[in-house]
Amino acid sequence: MSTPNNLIEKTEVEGRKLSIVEALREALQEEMRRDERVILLGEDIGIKGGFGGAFTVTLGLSEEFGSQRVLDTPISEAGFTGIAVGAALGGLRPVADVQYGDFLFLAMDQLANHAAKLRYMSGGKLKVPMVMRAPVGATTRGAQHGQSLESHFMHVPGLRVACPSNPYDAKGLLKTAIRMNDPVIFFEHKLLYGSKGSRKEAGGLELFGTVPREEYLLPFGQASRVRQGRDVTIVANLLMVHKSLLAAKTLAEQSIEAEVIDVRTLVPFDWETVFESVSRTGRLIIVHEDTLTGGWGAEVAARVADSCIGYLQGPIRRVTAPDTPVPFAPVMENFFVPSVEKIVNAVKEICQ
Amino acid sequence: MSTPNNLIEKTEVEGRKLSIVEALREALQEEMRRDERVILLGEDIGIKGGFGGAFTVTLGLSEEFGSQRVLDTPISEAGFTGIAVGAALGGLRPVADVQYGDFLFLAMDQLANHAAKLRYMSGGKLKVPMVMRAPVGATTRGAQHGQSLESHFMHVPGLRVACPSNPYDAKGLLKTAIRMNDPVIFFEHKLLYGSKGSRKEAGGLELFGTVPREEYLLPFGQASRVRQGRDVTIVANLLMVHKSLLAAKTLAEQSIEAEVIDVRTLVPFDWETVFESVSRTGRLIIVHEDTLTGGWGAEVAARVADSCIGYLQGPIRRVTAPDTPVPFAPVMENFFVPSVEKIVNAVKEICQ
Amino acid sequence: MNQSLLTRERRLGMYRKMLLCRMFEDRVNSLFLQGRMPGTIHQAQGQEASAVGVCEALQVGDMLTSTHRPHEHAVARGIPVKFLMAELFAKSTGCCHGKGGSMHMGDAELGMLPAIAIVGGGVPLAAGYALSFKYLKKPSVAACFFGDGAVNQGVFHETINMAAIWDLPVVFVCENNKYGASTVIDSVMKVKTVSARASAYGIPGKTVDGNDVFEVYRATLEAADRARTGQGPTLLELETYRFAGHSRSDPGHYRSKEEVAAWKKRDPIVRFETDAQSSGLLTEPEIVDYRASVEAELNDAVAFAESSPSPLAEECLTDVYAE
Amino acid sequence: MNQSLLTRERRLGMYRKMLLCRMFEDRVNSLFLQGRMPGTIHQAQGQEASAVGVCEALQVGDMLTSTHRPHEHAVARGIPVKFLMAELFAKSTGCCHGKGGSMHMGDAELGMLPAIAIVGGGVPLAAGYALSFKYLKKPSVAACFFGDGAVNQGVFHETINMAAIWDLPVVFVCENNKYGASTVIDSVMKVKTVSARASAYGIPGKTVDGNDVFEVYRATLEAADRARTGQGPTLLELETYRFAGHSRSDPGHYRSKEEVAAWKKRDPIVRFETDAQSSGLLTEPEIVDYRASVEAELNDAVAFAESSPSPLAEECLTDVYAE
Ligand SMILES: Cc1ncc(C[n+]2csc(CCOP(=O)(O)OP(=O)(O)O)c2C)c(N)n1
Ligand SMILES: Cc1ncc(C[n+]2csc(CCOP(=O)(O)OP(=O)(O)O)c2C)c(N)n1
Ligand SMILES: [Mg+2]
Ligand SMILES: [Mg+2]
Repeated sequence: MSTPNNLIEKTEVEGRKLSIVEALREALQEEMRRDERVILLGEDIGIKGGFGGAFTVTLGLSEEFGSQRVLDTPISEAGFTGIAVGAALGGLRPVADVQYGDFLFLAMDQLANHAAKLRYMSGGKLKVPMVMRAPVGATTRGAQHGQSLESHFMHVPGLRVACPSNPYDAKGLLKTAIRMNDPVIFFEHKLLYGSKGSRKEAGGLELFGTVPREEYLLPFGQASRVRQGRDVTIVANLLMVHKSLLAAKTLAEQSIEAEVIDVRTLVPFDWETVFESVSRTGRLIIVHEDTLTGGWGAEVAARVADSCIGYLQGPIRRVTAPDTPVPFAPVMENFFVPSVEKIVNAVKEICQ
Repeated sequence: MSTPNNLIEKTEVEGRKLSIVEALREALQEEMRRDERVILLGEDIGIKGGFGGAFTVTLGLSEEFGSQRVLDTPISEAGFTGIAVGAALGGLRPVADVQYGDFLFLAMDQLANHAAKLRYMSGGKLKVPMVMRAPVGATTRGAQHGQSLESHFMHVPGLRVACPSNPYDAKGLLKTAIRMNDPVIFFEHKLLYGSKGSRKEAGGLELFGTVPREEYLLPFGQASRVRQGRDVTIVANLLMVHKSLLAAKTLAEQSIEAEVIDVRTLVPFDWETVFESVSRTGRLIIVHEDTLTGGWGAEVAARVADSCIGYLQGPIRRVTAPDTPVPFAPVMENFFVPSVEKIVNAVKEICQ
Repeated sequence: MNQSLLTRERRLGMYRKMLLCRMFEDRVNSLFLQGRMPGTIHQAQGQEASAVGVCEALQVGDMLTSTHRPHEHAVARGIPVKFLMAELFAKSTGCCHGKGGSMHMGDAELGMLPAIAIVGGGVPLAAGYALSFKYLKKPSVAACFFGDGAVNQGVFHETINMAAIWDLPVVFVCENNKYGASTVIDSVMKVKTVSARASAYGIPGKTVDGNDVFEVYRATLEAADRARTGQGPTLLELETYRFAGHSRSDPGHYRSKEEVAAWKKRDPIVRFETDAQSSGLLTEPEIVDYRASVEAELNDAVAFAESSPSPLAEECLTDVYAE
Repeated sequence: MNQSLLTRERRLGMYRKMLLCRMFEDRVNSLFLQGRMPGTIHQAQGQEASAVGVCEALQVGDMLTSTHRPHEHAVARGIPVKFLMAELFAKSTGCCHGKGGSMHMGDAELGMLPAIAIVGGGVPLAAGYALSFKYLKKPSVAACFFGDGAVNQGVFHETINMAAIWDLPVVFVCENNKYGASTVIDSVMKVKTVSARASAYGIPGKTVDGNDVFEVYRATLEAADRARTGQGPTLLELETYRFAGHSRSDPGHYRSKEEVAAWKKRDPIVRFETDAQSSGLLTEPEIVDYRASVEAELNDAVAFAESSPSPLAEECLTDVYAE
């Protein structure tokens, strides 16, 4: 990926090439070394001879931190999520994970009715400093292992939501998430992991990014303009940031200069960056792999249609998965996941 | 309420004044008489000397249909929802209910990962004809008993979503929902029930509406223009239809003629009616009690900003609950729930 | 249990707490009927021995979790009744600043998490606290109240299993009052006791007379001791009964008059008073004095609540995020 | 069990089905390694006696539900292997028209619901089918496969409880292969057997040698009979082992070589062949013939799948709603 980070930061970034998996693992490791209260909970995350979670993120951590801090749970998503909430209330900083984001629905009551609301219900006396990590994205595993669920959690007041697209952001945001005093749902895209070995996923794009050796944190609520352009604004997250950049390249060959904004976090959302960009370009495309109706792109469109209506020179269009479950057959899945071509076409349509 | 139904139908409506509770009960009763496969599942719905569900909708039905058809369940929302899904696959037409919509989060996996996807996963071989009823709305019961959750379900492909605002629609839509071969989430607003006796809720608006004696069905996907106007389009659902009508009355005194559209069903959504209206009025306000960010109003704004951008004469504004949990204290809850005044002000702002 | 193991003061303290629970509920009921309180209420008259017996076995630093029926738990845990009353009046001096209400009563700083009104939803929170205690090597336990209705919730099952495999310092306390709303327990469970389910998780389970405050105390103390000494969780079942309906609007027609009458005969407060009088712990005039003192405390609480300011409407917007 | 109660044909039929299961999995494995199949696979080599023993006890009209590891269940239930193979090849002739894939194999018209890949998620669906059978007075039962990992899911608990109180005609079949992914069962459950949990619901529970196809058949038949005659559900635990890793990418380093070797000695197919040869049911040349015939069936299935058309990309948009 050419410009993984906020333009301003980018020039400063020097370091090693890491995958997102490695970046996340480093974030966990650093925070666990720094703060004893950080513990991990999840299925198959710390087992000897095991996987390090479904996508190897926690590999090796139980060796360093022991099984009291890397807690292998039964397959009990609602229960261990609730236990994470209680442990956070009790002063720990749990980082839990589900093996596939689709399983968040099992823990929805604990996340939406408890984690998100306890601070409020208590009149501000409590805090719930926990992170729930969740891999999303379609990878030919069918309807129950491929959803992108971030929009649901953007719609639950009390939760924060992150969705990094590259190793630099992933590390910086996860470290911030762990130190936050609010519950964070942290989405990771399977095709961006860059997992190695037997857990490797095919089909990813540029999987390695530069991550500084020095410690750093990234704030929530700061989008990243990963490409500058004057003709159209493309807002995207996760894998779609990369597809949008590829689309922008193609468009540039046709003399359309697209600005690409990686939202990085959905809650809080960096509205200013989007508004500023749209007020310059006058045109907006939103791209996400989550399904169309009620997806987070609708919120972006709605905010722009409220705050920037006077600047708009064309319709706001969304390029997203259609309103269907995730199909298994690759030929259908490729149709389901927004393609570079679809992004290019959408831009060309609204630029006419 | 002055104009509860689609204008065309309205003139034809003759019948009795019923509350929504009575209308829903009639719908259940008629469908259960008509079709042996219709059964009910829920907590406290059929117990002798009991409540008839949390809001009396099923009162008396177990006497007529027996405990094999009105199944009182344990407090096991995920389990009985899944059993309803299985029973629907097995040829029955279950109507399940949760006592408060907030508890849908407990059954989210069964609804979103199973009910919504089984037809698709099977390549179209299966159907899941079930209804899940869910009361929504804030009624001074605090954060875990007052949410409006319809937007979450609008975002799950495979589900249908209804949200009637009056007895006529409630009955007609519930009968249609029961006969549908897709899973339907059926939202009812507590303050519109018009329950009598000890289960009465304070604070409702006009609670009775005319319901024909003759059988009728209402199709999904057909919004209702409950007030005609040339200056601005207000799109609302459930309780907010009534508040929007009151706002329209006030606005009319100030020479602003608002058109009010009751969406009736969110999936499928009657986009044409909204687009046609906005193309005439040039201005759009969306009103819902569900919270702002990621609420269904965002989808309406997004679709209009895509399809009707050329007609818009002002920003699209949403009047919704803020992004907070539901507070307990009435003074805060009144602030949380969109008021007539806030609707009036929003309209006036965008009409300037 | 052998009451003489407890000091006279301790026993009288338990008595006064039971009285405070009962009279708090009765006062709330009449305030509610007068329309002076918003929302709904779930009252616990009849369950005082359970609330007080459990809380008496807890220490400072322990954490209690509760349900939609939390008033007596909060009183028994020692949260000053004025803060509870103010919460019911939706005032900003309430224990949750008016944001919680009846179903979310509690104050974690005073040892009780704001109650959880999703049936079963508080169970994993208690286990999570217990995990934090164990991890931080605190000598504390979490005690988790829930009703007979909650034991058919999935998260109950998941949590007890995890508490068992991790030997968490938590006491699971089922207040079996025979009904979940209008649903009698026999119709939703085939086994005869809730405690029988403990064996599915390899932990001890015990059924206790929940209307005998000393029995409840003893059983809880034993379970809390097990927990504190690293021996893991216990499932306690306290057999009790609520005298009132399920919530303010419920006349309770699904229960027979005979059944209610039989349980009224086992009223934990009357029982205490009778026993205490015959054993010489209390005299009739002392009982009158106790009632007067509780009455006065409740008068103060109501006065405090009524004279407290309401929150501002805009406070709806605060306390969503910590930062 | 007394095998002589079964006809020779029946016993040989069970043998051939086990062979078909095993060789189907082996073939899929090699196709997968050749990169000819998309997605992931969870294979069940070693669990043939469980799949076949259970399905043999089912009748036309009964419904089977399955898990993320459904291949052998589908083969054993009698869904023609060509439709299964085509589904794995993502072809429109697949049992789910290419929309399901490995983890959602099945065909309700042929008695097996598309498999459910959310661990535990299929359990209430089976009970729901059972409810429909009971309600419609059909003489059918639902049989529900799930793994040892699923018994710590909340919905397992909720469903068994409801099936128990309503006497639903369902057989809950836990294939206890000792591991849920890399997690050994002893680390996530304190009780020694899964069947011990049945007592928490007041239903019978039974642990059976899951690698003995006749034992499995007998136990399932008994449970199915109970269900069919209105006596309610049973929890069966079949002790077995998967020879392969959890999924295609798992080398299984969390299991000792000794453990794997010990279980390989209990290979249900080798065991059947050995017994059958000593009892005179089968001869060595017959075994060779059986294998050849299964091989041919699989060749046909692969040919069918490979020559079948792919779905169109736009078919992504169909089958979301029934109307
Ligand atoms: C998950 C959930 N389902 C349903 C309800 C509605 N409800 C509130 S209390 C109650 C009965 C609870 O019974 P039990 O657990 O025995 O407690 P009790 O009321 O007897 O104290 C029900 C069904 C709820 N609050 N949460
Ligand atoms: C709810 C849920 N959590 C986690 C997973 C990921 N996962 C798939 S299979 C599996 C292990 C299942 O073990 P078990 O139930 O014993 O079945 P087995 O694989 O042994 O056949 C896990 C954790 C899942 N599919 N669903
Ligand atoms: Mg109860
Ligand atoms: Mg297993």
